Amino acid sequence: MYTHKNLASLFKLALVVTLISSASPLFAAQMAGSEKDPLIVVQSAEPTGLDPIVDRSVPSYSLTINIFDSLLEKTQDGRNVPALAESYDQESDTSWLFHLRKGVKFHNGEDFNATAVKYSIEKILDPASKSTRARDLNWIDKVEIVDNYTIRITAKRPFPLAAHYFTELQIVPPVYREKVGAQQFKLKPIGTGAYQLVSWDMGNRITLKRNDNYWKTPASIQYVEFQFVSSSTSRVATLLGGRADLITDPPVTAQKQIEKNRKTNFVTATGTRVIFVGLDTLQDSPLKDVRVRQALNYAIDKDAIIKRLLGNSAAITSTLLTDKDFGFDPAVKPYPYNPEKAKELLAQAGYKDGFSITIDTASGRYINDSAVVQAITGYLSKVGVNVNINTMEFGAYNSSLFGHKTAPMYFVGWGNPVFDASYVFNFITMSGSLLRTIENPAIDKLLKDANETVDQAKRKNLYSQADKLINEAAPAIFLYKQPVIYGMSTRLNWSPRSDEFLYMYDARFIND
Amino acid sequence: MIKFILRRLIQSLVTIVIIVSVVFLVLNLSGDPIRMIASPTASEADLAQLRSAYGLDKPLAVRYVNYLSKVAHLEFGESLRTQQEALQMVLKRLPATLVLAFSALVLATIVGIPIGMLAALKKGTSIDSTAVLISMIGQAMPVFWIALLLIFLFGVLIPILPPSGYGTPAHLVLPTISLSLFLLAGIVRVTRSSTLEVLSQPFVNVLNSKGISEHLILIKHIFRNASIPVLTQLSLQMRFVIGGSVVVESVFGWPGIGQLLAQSAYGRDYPVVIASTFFIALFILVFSMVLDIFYGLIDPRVRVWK
Amino acid sequence: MEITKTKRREKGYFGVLVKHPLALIAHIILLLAVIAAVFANFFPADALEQDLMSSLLPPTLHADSFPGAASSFPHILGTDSLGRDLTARILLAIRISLLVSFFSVVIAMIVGVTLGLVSGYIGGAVDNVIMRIVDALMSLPFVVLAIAVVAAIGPGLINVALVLGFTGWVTFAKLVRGEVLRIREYSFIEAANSIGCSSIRILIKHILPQTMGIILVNATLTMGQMIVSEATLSFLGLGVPAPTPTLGGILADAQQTFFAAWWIMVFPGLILMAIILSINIIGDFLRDYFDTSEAGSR
Amino acid sequence: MSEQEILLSVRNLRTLIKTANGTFSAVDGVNFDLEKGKALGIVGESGSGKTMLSMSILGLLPQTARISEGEVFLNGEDLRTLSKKEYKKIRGKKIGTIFQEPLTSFDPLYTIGDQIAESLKHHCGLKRSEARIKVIELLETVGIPRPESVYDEFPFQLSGGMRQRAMIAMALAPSPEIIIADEPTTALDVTIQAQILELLKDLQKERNVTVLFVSHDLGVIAEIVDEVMVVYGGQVMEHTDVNNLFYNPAHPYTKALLKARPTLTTEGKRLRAIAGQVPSLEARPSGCPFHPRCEQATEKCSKKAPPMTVLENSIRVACWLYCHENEKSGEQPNV
Amino acid sequence: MCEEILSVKDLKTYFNSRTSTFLGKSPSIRAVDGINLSINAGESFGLVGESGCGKSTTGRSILRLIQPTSGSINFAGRDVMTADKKSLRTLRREMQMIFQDPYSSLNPRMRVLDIVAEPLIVHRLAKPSEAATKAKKVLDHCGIPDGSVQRFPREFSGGQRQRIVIARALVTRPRFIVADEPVSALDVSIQAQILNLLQDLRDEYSLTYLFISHDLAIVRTVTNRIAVMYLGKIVEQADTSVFFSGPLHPYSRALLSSVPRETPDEDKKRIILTGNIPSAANPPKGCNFHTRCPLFTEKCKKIAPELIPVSKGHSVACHLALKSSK
Repeated sequence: MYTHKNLASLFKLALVVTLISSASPLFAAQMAGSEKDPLIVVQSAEPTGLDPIVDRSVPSYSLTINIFDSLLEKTQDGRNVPALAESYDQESDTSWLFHLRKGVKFHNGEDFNATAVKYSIEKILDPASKSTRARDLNWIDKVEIVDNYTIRITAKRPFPLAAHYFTELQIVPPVYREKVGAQQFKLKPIGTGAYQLVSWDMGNRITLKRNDNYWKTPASIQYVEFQFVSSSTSRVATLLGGRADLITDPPVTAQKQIEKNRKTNFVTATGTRVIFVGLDTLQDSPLKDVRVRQALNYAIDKDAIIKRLLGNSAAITSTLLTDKDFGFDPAVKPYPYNPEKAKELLAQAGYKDGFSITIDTASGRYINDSAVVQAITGYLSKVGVNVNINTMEFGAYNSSLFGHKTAPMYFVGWGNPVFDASYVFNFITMSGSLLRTIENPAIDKLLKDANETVDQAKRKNLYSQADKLINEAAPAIFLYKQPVIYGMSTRLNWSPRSDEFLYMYDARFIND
Repeated sequence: MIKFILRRLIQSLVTIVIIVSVVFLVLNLSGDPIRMIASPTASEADLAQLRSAYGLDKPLAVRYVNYLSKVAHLEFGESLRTQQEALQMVLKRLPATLVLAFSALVLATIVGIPIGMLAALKKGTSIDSTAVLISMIGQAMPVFWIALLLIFLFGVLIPILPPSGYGTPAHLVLPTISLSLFLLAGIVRVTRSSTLEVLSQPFVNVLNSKGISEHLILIKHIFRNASIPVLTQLSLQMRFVIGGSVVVESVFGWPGIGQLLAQSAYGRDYPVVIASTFFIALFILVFSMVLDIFYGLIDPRVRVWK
Repeated sequence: MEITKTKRREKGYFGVLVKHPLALIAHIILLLAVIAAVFANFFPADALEQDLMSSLLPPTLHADSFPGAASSFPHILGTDSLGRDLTARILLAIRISLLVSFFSVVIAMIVGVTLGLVSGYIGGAVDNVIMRIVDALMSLPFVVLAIAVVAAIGPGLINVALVLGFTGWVTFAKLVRGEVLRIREYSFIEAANSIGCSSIRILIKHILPQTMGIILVNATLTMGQMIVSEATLSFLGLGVPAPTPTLGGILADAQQTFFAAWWIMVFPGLILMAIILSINIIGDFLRDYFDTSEAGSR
Repeated sequence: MSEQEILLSVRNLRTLIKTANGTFSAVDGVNFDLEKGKALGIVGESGSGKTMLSMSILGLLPQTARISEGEVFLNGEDLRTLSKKEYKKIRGKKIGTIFQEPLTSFDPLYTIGDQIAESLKHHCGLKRSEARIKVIELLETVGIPRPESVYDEFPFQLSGGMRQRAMIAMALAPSPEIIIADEPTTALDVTIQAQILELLKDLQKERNVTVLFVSHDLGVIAEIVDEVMVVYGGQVMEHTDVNNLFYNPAHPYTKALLKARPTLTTEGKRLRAIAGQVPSLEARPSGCPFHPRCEQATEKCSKKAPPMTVLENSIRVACWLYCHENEKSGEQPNV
Repeated sequence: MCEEILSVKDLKTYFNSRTSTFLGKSPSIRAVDGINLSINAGESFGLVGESGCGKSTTGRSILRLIQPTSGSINFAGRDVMTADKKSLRTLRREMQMIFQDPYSSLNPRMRVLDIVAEPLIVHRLAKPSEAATKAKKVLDHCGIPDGSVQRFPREFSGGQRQRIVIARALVTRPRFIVADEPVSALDVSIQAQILNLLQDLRDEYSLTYLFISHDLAIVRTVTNRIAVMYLGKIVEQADTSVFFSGPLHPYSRALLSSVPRETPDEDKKRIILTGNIPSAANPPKGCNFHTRCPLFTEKCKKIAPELIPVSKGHSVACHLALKSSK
């Protein structure tokens, strides 16, 4: 055994040496990229893998959404429409019967059928997959194949958001995936989607080719190339130099420059991500007093922040919901900018001379976040609240955030791909939720009831009440809904999605 | 010579062990990597399960010993973020960094050595002071600043060069220049001072007294003698080159080991951080050993004696 | 910049300095930087006072041309994205950058010099262990180590100084060790031994003072490097946290406004460069001034 | 003297050195003639300008130094009018040089043979193989054992004595007319020094080479030269036959120097020390450079440098003691 | 009348060669290889030899500035070899050293007065103020005037520096001084000043010198007894006058004959030694000198000769010299 191990390591060493000495893959990428006129997308981060069973970060999903299809599909405006499932019947509160599209094939010719759906769901739930999505689907009780193209999915309890999760349930080819193994599948995924993977040049680019046998009309653009550049300056420069068609996360201040260029446009769309400052009332701090929390909300000029730091394209939020979310109540109004009122409230709470407090944040995660946090602290200092910024590396920030070890204030953005109040309130404003804010029995009760109500009108009403209470209790400094922004070349016709995913099926070159 | 190489090998081994230990220690001081990879909605039980799946639940000492023996077998494990073999990830990124580092090195050397020698030969003239001043400016500019200015100049103002990406020689130009400026400055200065040092040696006087032509003295004697400290400088500077490549690769989206390291360090992706650090250190050590052998080829005192 | 010993003997530091225009300019620039650092508070605009309505104003000399400005003083170098006066921020940044680099150099110096002295004077196994660690750290890029350490202990003014200090000591240790080995060979050390000086006395009284020159030179040059390193850390988001400005931090933030406000990228960059350049020139000047081969020369 | 052919002639040579504190003459109006086949010793203490003098003749002054006036004739050719290239040719073919430090005088990176062959290839147009044969011959001539293998050895592999022998071989390689030896034995042990001196003497006899021998050691000088020039403070104090130097010294400095040195016959005796210090280049006194240390100095000595006076036995001395007002002062070139 | 002040028996000092101790055994260098010396109070004992013969190492070993490998050293009835740190310090008050290179033997960053006063302070022989007075006095004796004692060494010429070195050695009033090539770095005209000073001080301070030099002429001038070293061993020892009138060992003879003549017409029969001094790391078998000896026999190749007295106070280590003297 020992010798075997030694041999193995020797072999590895030899491998290393050959790799270093040959360094042949050096300019090989050039050939792959020389396909005629690809659509070039420059993304800020590279996917960690392309297996929808395990990889579910935004950078990964932006690619897999092009390679894979789900049972249902989410439209621009958030409606769920059939995709790989031609239709479905909700048999009960906890049971769905899907009728699958026939004649759909994976890129390698493997048939799409009920087995593939069952496999795709069960693999996520299989602990051996170590999938981080397991918890997202843990409401599913069982998946039954009715016939080759019919499948029944049963839930453990009524689950109002189920349809949303079916839009995110990308279907993988079981035969192929089992054959190459999960490790390889991440790198060489095969789906039924509009595009198929040509090559993945690690750290550099992923090239996709149109699936000409797509079950819908094939996409307009033949090749799409995703490149990965973390520096926003480089991305913008690449766009301005005409070397990219679409870039993600351009700095808002680059808007003018991008618009000035005849060949590029600055594109904005409403997003789903709300930005707020979480206020942890469970630890000992002046924030325990609701008047202080309200004062903080009054103290910040959100208009100015949006205008100056977000390219004027964000929308003020009254709580943590946006107008697109189920449960949003337009009657609940955002806190206006009123520093006098803020001071008054602080004085009432006994902090006439203000106080000092710390805010935790990670930088580079949300649009212009570092400047926004500084602006917030600047406003707070004007009403006497002295805020000390503790910027953390994102990993550490995340641990302390979910480990409930943050400072009393923490700067967060919360995306709501489900467009449902539950996806926000359940995780943020409920007792014992993921983020620590308040523990308010009245709010808890409303939220719990809503969770188990399938009747949409009743649910809506419950959330409406909760929204109002949350606004008053101010478990956060409510800020704004972050837009989705891109830099785009004028030759490209494509509309951004509010869920931030780069779905290129609709994209067209204007002169084509 | 063989003894010498053997000795260097063992020294390098010790160095590598120290490095991987330092990295292990430092990484274990920091936050919980599982939080990074787990879904934000994961429960404590899920986390515990993941932790044990990645062997992060054992005591530090046990992990250290396991870790050392695994590193010794080049088993770095799977990346926590991508679930791929860390070794493979690093090896895939290695060529890009090598290309960048070597082109920066070559550029800095072929430009720096002649300038340095010229400055020394024209010591005290305006050529000399200009060369020295420029080299000092090169050392005074942070790499990222140079990179950003270059991007603005050649990517935006006069968009003749790609400001990001990898693949064609054109992509190599801006990163190479950004990375080589600091190195170039160092090489100019070392070449200058070592040339001056050689010029002050009596044997140069002897060569002159023999009536050997200046050309021959310069190429055959001064250059060869002066290149010895430059080699030493190169081996010392390699770590700055690799360090600089972390920044340069991030700015230019260069798919090298430096960018991978930065990303993995942020993501607390232990196996990848360890594997990349290991290979960076290995590369620097191999590089300095190759230079040492070069050194032996140039200098008979090293070659014959040891 | 050769300085003969006779000259130094007769004219003293400033006498020599005035003869070297480049070094003189460098001293003046550094002096100005120090003055800026010390008196940053007296600048009429507040480095932390934000006014979003005046964000990203270009450099101007007109004080009253922008209604709503936080102060009536002109934004000579413009404002940043929060409408903070860039001049005030740069002045404060100079202070922070100098402080951080100064303290990190002090830490590096204390650790490095001590270990270098011990290593060089005691020799043997102690020397071997210390030098192996030095070698190891020397083959690890600074950024790599710094990323790992900062990621572990978190950013912050003191942490950054600590990280820089504890990664910067190796050059001191190596240098001082080399010097100790060299100085040990001089007969005045043997003389000290022969008149009955203890090892500690020899180390402190006879060896250390000889290395002061080279330590000072290295400290100066290291300080320049530390400023760059701090800037690099800031660039990578691991530097001194906002809103406290450092030169590197301002530059890192300037990326966000790169295409809208050239001044935020250019001015602090130039000032950073000027300071580092000056420090390096002063380091070179000191190197010549102290002429380390002194003890053996005739 | 005059029937002999004069090989090297130096006229009123003055060499200036620029230091941080100003410009100083390192060599201050030196005149001499050297006949073919003779050996001239230049003796002086450190800082006396003796090395500067030999470097001025070789045209190998450091960047900070330059000859400000005077002429150097080799075989009647004024070397100072030559171009750099022509001077190089002269140095390579007609002048051989031996320096003090045999280790640093060789390029450490090339073999001994390579370095000796270099000038042969360069100036005599020999091919590699021819040069090798010639070099091995030369190495044999200078008494290096197993010359074939020494050819391929590096300078650091040889002992000091061997290196100095190799240096001599290198100087002899192009069969020069004159050899300038600057302290060739100073760095060597006494037994090795004896070997080298013996070798030089033999070579000089055999090959009838002219030698300019620079040394601080009167004993070494006594071994090898025919005439001696004593220099102090950049000036010639006395130029005399070697016998006269020891038995009939004229200049007070020469006298004092002879008395001050310990010899094998001075057991237990107190030495007659010369008071004071050798002046540095920058602190040379005006007038006669030796006057502050001279027991016989008068006020005149501090004001004006004495001219060279020719005494009987063709002893030439620069001292006011021998120079009377009515006598013709100044140099009398004996051409 | 002549009281023995220093007695050295079978002193050996070996060094490990500096090259790799990592792979393979490194040869030890036998710098001093079994030396016996007896020096009487008031004597000036010369130790002569060429570079690398171990004469300096002998001097340093006697002061234990270098740790000897074995042997015994007895100074004025006290055992130097086994002295602990504390008693060694006391001993060093009485045993001092003068160094060859006056440029490197003075701490360039200390003022002359501090340099000379330091031994007094280290040995707690005087309070700082007293120490300064004492130091000034000694400096004055050595020819450094009061007015310049606050200067730094670099402001002095070589000869003056050597005076400072001497003053430092004398300030603790030692009885025994090892002078290691004290004038070889100096110009001829300065050498005489220092040699005279050393002689004057010897009388004034009743000193005993171990005078180490490569220069036979100097040794002749200042010593009254002499030992010649070759490759770590003493080959001949005699009264100076006896030695110079007729050295017995072939090496001594060669050495003496190698000294450049004093005058041009001195008729001198040269014994030119062939070859080089062998390495002390790998000395020849038998007599160390046999590889270069013009007279060597088979016996010399095998058996190392002992240092044997041939007449009163004159010993020699040579198989042949013994025969010829008999």
